[in-house]
Amino acid sequence: MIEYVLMIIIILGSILSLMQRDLLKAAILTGIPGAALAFLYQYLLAPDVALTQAIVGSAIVPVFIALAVYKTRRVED
Amino acid sequence: MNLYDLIVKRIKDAQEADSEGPVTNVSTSAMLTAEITLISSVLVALIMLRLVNNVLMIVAVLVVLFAAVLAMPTMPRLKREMNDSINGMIFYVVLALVIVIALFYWGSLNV
Amino acid sequence: MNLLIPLMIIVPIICALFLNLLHKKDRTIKVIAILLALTLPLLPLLASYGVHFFGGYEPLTQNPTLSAGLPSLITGTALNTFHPAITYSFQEAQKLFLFILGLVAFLAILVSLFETRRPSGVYGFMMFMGVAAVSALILTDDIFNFYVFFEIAALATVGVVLVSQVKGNYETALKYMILGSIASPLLLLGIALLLGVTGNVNITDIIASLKSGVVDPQNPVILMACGLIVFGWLYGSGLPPFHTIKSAIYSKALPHGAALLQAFSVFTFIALGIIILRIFSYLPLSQMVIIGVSLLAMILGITMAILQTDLKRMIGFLAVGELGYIGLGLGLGTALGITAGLFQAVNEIVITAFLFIGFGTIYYQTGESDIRKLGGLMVQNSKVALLVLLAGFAMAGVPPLNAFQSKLLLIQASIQAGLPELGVIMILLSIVTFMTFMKAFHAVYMKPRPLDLEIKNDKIPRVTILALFIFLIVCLVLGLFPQVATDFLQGISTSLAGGIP
Amino acid sequence: MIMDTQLASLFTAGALIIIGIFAAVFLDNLIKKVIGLAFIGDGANLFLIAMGYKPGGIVYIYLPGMARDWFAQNAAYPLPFALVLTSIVIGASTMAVMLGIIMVLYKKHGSLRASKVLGE
Repeated sequence: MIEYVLMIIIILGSILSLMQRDLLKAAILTGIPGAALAFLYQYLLAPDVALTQAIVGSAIVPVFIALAVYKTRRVED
Repeated sequence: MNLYDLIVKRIKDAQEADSEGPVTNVSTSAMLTAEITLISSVLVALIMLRLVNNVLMIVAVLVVLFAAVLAMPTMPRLKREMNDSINGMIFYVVLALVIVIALFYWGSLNV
Repeated sequence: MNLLIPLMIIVPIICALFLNLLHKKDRTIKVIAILLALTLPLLPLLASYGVHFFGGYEPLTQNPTLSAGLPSLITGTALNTFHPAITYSFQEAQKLFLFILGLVAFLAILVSLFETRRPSGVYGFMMFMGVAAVSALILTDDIFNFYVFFEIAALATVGVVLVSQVKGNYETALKYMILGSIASPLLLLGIALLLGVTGNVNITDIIASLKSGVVDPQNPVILMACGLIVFGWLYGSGLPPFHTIKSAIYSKALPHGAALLQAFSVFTFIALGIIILRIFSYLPLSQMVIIGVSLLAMILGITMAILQTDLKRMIGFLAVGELGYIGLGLGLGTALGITAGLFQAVNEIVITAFLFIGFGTIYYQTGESDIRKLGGLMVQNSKVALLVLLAGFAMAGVPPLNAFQSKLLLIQASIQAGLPELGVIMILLSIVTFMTFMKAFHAVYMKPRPLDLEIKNDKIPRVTILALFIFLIVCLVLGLFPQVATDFLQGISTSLAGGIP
Repeated sequence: MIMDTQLASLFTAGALIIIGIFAAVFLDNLIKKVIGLAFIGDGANLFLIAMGYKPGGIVYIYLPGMARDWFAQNAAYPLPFALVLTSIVIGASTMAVMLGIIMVLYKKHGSLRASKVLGE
């Protein structure tokens, strides 16, 4: 059951992050599908990939994007 | 006014509308060569349709020939279409993706 | 075990990392870089043919000690012949390709060391890294390994463009990366579909399971995988719709970088093209698509090349257009056609590198590549002008030079396969290619010199002229004795054509 | 349930890829484009993972005391998982390079709109 919830979170989270006008919010919301993907990998019997994805998808990628947003501009023009 | 002058005049008009640098002799003749190369190689390539059907080949060649003569300076348009803008590029990439997938998915079962 | 085979990838990677360590000791770096780059063409010549299994895991049939205690569930089935390791196979064709890649890389790096002021740094790193990645693309028999090095080659390409300091290079690099980020996950998706259906990433095993009927070859999932891999092929080699971005990439790199980058894309083209032919040759559609795309690339590339006003962009489009000749050879599917196509690939790499480095002297001298602002440079360096003219002759296919032999073979193959129209188109487009070249040549060397054109560097490095001479010698040798190259290609082309019913 | 887990994850992967392509085509902001491209990569990775999944199976770690045949029949297929590890890292590094270029271009053009920065 929980894996279906995770799939819905992934899809909705990705759409939500693309809909933000505030780019910093979009960057942080990118972490939601990333983390949900990590949990989904755990349910799909791939614990080692889940570990990597948890670090890359929910921490590194949002931080990179947030850094880029800090260095450029925060609100979409 | 013979056909050659007509074609050159239309190409010059199209280039002036494009207005990218002065229209020189070299650029006009380059445009003319490109135009003729495009039409002739497409026509020769269409002859390969004879492997499918002879009548289809003749019809296709005639249709393309007429279309090419009617829409004569296609090259400036083609050049404008193939610019370096990212949106145009992504559009063509996705279009090509759709065509390739559709071709392989539905095409191979019936060829 | 043949230790020289992995060395062909390890040596350039070590060069890339090691030369950056010695930053700021320019003279030492120059000498070491030249010596190490010289090993790139020598290694494939010295290595003997063979197969290398990384980690030493051979298939069970070849290793009796490992298979001794295993149950018959494993040894009695197809599992016995599967390749558990990443397999690199080094045969005659790979020897030729790697030698040519090494030669072009050596000359490009040599010229770049003398033309750029700072020999160490990111530029050399990216060039060596790209060479390592492309060598792996040629050698590998593992389709996922292929994908990894494909991505590395794309990143190296971007790197070469980023450090070139040509105007507009960042924009072009970003466009290339955005398009690449759409195309390469889709290539990965195609690999994933193949893996899901056959359970394997080794190409030999995939073919074995398709041939033996373990997997239904007409399975729609496999057809979809073929489509996606073909799409990745379009991206990797710069066929339409990617021809605009690929030619822009060439024009935004420095000339020696562009000479190497076009070699990368041609090798990606043949490596992935051979994989497509090997796996999917039972689909008649795959060959038709290869022919169609190649025709489109030839027509669009060459007609767009005439219209350009930027010298490097013009040669970039010509390089894309010439890819079409190789594709036609591969798409014909006969042994002669594939030999001719691969031979044309080798010739094209040499000739386009020749042209890029030859016209690169103009950029080196004036810092200008717009042909409307150039002219009258024949006086400055008539020797280089003569060499560039010979390169143009080679590209158009004038007899004693190499492209004549391969284009002749291609036309013969197309007539033999019952498609003489392709031969007609090839001749037509060769003429237009030559006209494009002459337009550039006239504009640069023969037109009266514009008043505001200033010469920044009067003297061309002697190394550049030496590199051009080496290219000319290769062109002449391959033109006079085409058997030198075609003998190496015979084996692979008969085995590829054998898959066609 | 209407769908089994494997099929549902394949559909999720397809949806992620389509969302990513949609973002790359229609969104004009460069950072949004990059986020969309990251989703395409995630979709391809999820696809590979779903290929290796075995309904009702166990994790592919061979513990002492397991029967060999039982393990061989029940474990998930580990090859795609090993591939995804590489692919995730490649995706992250590609994205980092793209964001770096975007920062440079922002300094030059003062805008993040793709049609302005990358047009013509």
